[in-house]
Amino acid sequence: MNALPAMLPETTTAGGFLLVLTLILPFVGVLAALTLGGRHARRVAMLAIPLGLVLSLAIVVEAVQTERTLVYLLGGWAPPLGIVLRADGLSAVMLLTTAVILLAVALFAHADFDTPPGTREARRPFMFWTLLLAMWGSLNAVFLAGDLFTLYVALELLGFAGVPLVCLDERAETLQAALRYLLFALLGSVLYMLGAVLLYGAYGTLDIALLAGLVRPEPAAFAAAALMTVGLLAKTALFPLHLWLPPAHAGAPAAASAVLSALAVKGSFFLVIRLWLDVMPGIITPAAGQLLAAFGAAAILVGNVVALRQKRLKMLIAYSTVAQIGYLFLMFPLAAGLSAMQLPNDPAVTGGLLQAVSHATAKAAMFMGAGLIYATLGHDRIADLAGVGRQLPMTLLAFALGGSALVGLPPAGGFLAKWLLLSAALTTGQWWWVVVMVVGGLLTSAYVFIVVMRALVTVDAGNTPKMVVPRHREAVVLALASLSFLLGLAALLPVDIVQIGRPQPFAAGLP
Amino acid sequence: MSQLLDLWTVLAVGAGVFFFFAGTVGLLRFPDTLTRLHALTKADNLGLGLVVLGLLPRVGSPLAGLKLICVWLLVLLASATASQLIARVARRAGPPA
Amino acid sequence: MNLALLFDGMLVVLILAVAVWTVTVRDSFAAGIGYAVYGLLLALAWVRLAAVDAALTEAAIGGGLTSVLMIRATVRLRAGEAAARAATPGPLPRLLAALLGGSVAAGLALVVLALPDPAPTLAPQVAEHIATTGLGNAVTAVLLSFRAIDTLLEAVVLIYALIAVWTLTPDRFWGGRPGPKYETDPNGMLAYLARLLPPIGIVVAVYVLWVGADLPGGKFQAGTLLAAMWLLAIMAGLTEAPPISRRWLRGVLVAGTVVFLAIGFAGVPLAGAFLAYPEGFAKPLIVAIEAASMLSIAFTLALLVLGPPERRDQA
Amino acid sequence: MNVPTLFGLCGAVLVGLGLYGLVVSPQPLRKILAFNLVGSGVFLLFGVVARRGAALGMGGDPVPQALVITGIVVAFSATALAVALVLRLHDMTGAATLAPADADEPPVA
Repeated sequence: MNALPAMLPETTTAGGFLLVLTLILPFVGVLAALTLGGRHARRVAMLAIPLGLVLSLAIVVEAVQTERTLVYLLGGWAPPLGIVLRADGLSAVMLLTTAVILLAVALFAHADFDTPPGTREARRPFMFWTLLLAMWGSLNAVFLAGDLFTLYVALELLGFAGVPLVCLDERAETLQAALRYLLFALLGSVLYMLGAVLLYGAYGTLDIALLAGLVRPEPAAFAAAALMTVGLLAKTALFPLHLWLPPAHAGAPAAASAVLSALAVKGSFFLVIRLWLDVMPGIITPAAGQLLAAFGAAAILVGNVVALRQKRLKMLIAYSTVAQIGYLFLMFPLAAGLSAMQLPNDPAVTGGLLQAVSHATAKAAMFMGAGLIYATLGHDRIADLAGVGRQLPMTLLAFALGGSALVGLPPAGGFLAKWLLLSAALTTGQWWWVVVMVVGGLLTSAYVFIVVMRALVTVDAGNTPKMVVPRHREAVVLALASLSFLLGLAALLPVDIVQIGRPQPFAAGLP
Repeated sequence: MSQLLDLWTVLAVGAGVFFFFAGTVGLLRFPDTLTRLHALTKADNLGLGLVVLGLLPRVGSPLAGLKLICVWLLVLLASATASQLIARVARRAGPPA
Repeated sequence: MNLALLFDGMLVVLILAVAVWTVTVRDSFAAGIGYAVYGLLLALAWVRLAAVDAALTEAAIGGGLTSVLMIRATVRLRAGEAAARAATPGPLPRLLAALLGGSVAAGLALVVLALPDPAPTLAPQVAEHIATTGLGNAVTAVLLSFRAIDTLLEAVVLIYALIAVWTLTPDRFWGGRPGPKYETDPNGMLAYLARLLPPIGIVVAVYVLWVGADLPGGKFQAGTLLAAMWLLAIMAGLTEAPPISRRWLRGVLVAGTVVFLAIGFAGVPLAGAFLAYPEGFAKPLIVAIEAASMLSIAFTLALLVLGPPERRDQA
Repeated sequence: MNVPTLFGLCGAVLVGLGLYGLVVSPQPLRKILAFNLVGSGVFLLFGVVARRGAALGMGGDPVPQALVITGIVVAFSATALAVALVLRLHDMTGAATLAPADADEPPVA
C-alpha cells in the first residue's frame, strides 16, 4: 500500500556527527548572542565562525576521503518516519563557501559594527552579529536537511534572517525594500510548502532520497514541481521575479549586502538544484529546462543592461547579481541535454555550482569594496569615482579581480564555470545559450571596465577622504576577490568534489 | 429514563439554538450598536447555557460536565466584558448621526 | 453520514463566504474581524478532519493572536486607509489576478481529486514505534521524537522572528519597552477580567500541556494561552511589558531551546543519537522539554504581538 | 464526494482566493491577510492528506497533523514580522501602501 522503493535503510555514516555540529553551532551562537547581549554578540560570532570553518573543512575532507555522502539519522529514526541530515559534494562545497565568506565578512565588519563605548548594548552592532549567525544557521540547515518540510522551516529561517539585515539602517526606503523582500519570501515559501504537501499526499514521504525513487509523471508531481519551482524562483530573484532584490541589497550596510547577495539567494537556488536534479529528475521535461534557462537568459541580458545604466555603485553591483543569478539557471537544460544523450551531466552540474561559488566570493568582495569606497568618498556615485585608485589601490584591484571573475577571464572560477557550461552547450547542440553567455560576458566587462577606468583617473585637487580605511579591511576584500579569481584552479584538483554522492548519470534522466 | 434524558437534550438544545437564531437576527436587524449588543449578550448567553444544560446528561464523566460548565462561565465572563467595552466606546462616540 | 456531509458542506460554504468577505471588504478593520471569524470556523474544519491538535492551534494562533495583531495594526493605520484604497488596481489587473487565482485553485482541485486511493500514510509506522516514546498522543510523538528537529528549528524560528521584529526598534528606544503604555480604568471591567482570568488561564494552560502527552494539547496551545493571559494583563494596564534588554527576559526566551538542545545532545552518549531519548526516559524528558518550551513560547508569542520597543524604559 | 475531498476543494479555493487578494490589495496589511489565507488553505490541504491517511484507529496520519501545527506557528511569526514592518514604515513615512515605489512596477506575484 505504501510502495516505498526496495532500498536499504540508510544508516549514520562515519563523520555524520559533524553534520549535527555544523547545523547546531550557529544556532547556539544566536542563542548565546541573544542571552549575553551587548558587545558579547561580536565575540560569539568571532569565535563561532572560525570553528564552523574548521567543521565544514572536516566535512569536505571526510567526503573526499570516503567519496560518499555523509549521513546522520536524527534521533536514530530512519526515513520516512525520521529525518536525516545529508552532506553530498554539493552540500559540502556550499557549507565551506558559506563559512569562508562569513569569516571574510566578519573580519571586514569587525570595526564597523562595534558597540560604542559607554553603551551596554546598541541596536545596530548587536543585531548585525546576531543576524550574521542567524543567516549562517539557516543556510547550513538548507544545505544539510534531507527532508522537504525541514527545508521549508529552513527557508523561513533564511527569510527571517535576511529581511532585518536589509533594514539594519533606519531609512524609509530600506524598510520598504525589506517589506517587499519579506512578501516575496513569504509567497515563495508558501508555494514551496504547497508543493511539499502535494508530494506527501501522493507518495507519503517528504524525504528527498525516498521521493526520488517514487516520483512518477502524474498530476500531483507536475503541480508540485511547478509550485515549488516558482516559489523558489521568487526567493532566488530570477527574472521576472527579481524586482525586490536590487533595492534590498543596495540599501543594506555593505557587509550585510555582501551576505545577502553572495549567500542568501544561493540558499533557494540550492534547493532548485536539489529539486530538479535529485527529487524529480524523471519528470522534468526538456522544455521545462529550456523555459527556466530562458528566464535565466532574460535575467542575464536585462540585469546587465540595467546595471550598465546605474549611477550608483551599489545599485550597479546589485543589478549585476540579478544577471549572475541568470547564469546559474543555464545549467538545467544543459544537464538535461547531457542526460538525454546518455552522457554524464557532470560538466553542467559542476559548472553551475562553480558559478554559484564564484559569484558568491566575487560579489561579496565587490560589495565590501563598494562599502570601503563609500566610506572613503562619502558617496558611491560612479561618475565621481576619480581618485579612488590612488586612495584605495587594494580595493580597486579587488574590484577588478572580482569583476574579471564575473566576466569569466581565466583562471577565475567564473571562467572555469562558463567553460564547463559552454562545452556542455556545444556538446548538446544548444548553441543559443552560447550566444547568451558571450553577450552577457561582454556587457559585464563593459560595466566593470567603466568603474575601474573612472576610479583610475587621478585628481590633482585636494580630494580629502572622509575617512581613512584601515589597510587590513582592504586586505580582506582583496583576499576574497583573489580567491574568486583563482577558483578556476579547482580544475587541477584530483577529485571533482561536487560529484561526490551524485546519482549515477544513467539512472537519472529521461527513460 | 434514557428516553426522558433524550427528550430533555432535544428540548434544551433546540431552545438554545432558537436563542442563537434570535440573537443573530437581532444582530443583523437592530438599528444601532447598543441594541445589537443587547440582542447578542442576552440571547447568546442564554442560548449557550441551554445548549450546555442540554448536553450535560450526555457527558461520560463528571469532569467532562465540569468542563462544559466552565466553558459556559468563561464565555459569560468574556462576552460581558467585551460588550461592556464596546458599549463604552459606543456611548463615547455618541449616537449615529 | 449524509447529515454529516450536509453539515460539512454548510461549514465549507461559510468558511469560503467569510474568506471572500475578508478579501473584498473595503474597510481593513472589518477584514481583521473577518479573519478572526474565519480562524474560528477553520478550527471547526480541523475538528471535522479529526485533527484536534491542529484545531486548538488554529483557534489559539490563527483565530486569536493573528487577529489581535491585525486588528491592532488596522487601528494604527486608520489614517492612511482612504489614500490606500484609492490605489486599488483597475479592472484589468483584477481580472488577471482572478484568472491567476482561479487557475491555481482549479489545478489544485484537480490534483485533490486525483490523489491516490488508498492514500499513502505513515500512521502504521507511527503506531509501530509510538510505544518506545511512552506517549499516547501520536502528534506529540511525531513533534518531539520522530521529527524532533523540525520542532527544534521551529523554536528557533520564533526566536529569529522576535530578533527580526526587535531590529525594527528606533535606535533611541533600544532596550526599552515594547508597545504603548496602556492606561485603563483600574476599577473598570477590563481590569477586573484581567485579575480574574489569568489564574484560570494558567491552570488551563498547565492542564493542556500536561494532557498533551496523551491527548490533544501541548506546548504551543498552552504557550499561546499563557501569552494571551499576559497580554490581557498588559492591555488592562495591570502590568507593563518588560524592557527588552533585561537579562532574565532573554534567558526565558532561549530557555526552551536550550533545554531541548541539552537533552538532544545528552542523547548522543546515552541513547546513541542526537535527539534520541534513553529507553524508558522518553516521556519524562519530553514533558521536561515541553514545559520549558511552553514558557519560552508564551513570552516569545506575546512579545511578537507587542512589536518592537516604542518607549524608553522608565524605571 | 466524501468529507476529506470536500475540505480539499475548500483548501484549493482558499489558496486561489488568497493569491487573488495578494495581487490586488494595495495595502500591505491586506496582502499579509491574504497571505494568511493562502497559508491556511495549504494547511487545510495538508489536513485533508492527513485525514485520508487514517489507519489503525488513528483519525488521521499524525505526521502531517504535526507538521501543520509547526506550519501555523511559523506563519504567525511571519505575520508578526510583516505587521511590525508595515507599522514601522507607517510611523516613518505615513504611507500605508507600497505604492510609491510600485508605480512603475508590477505588483507582487
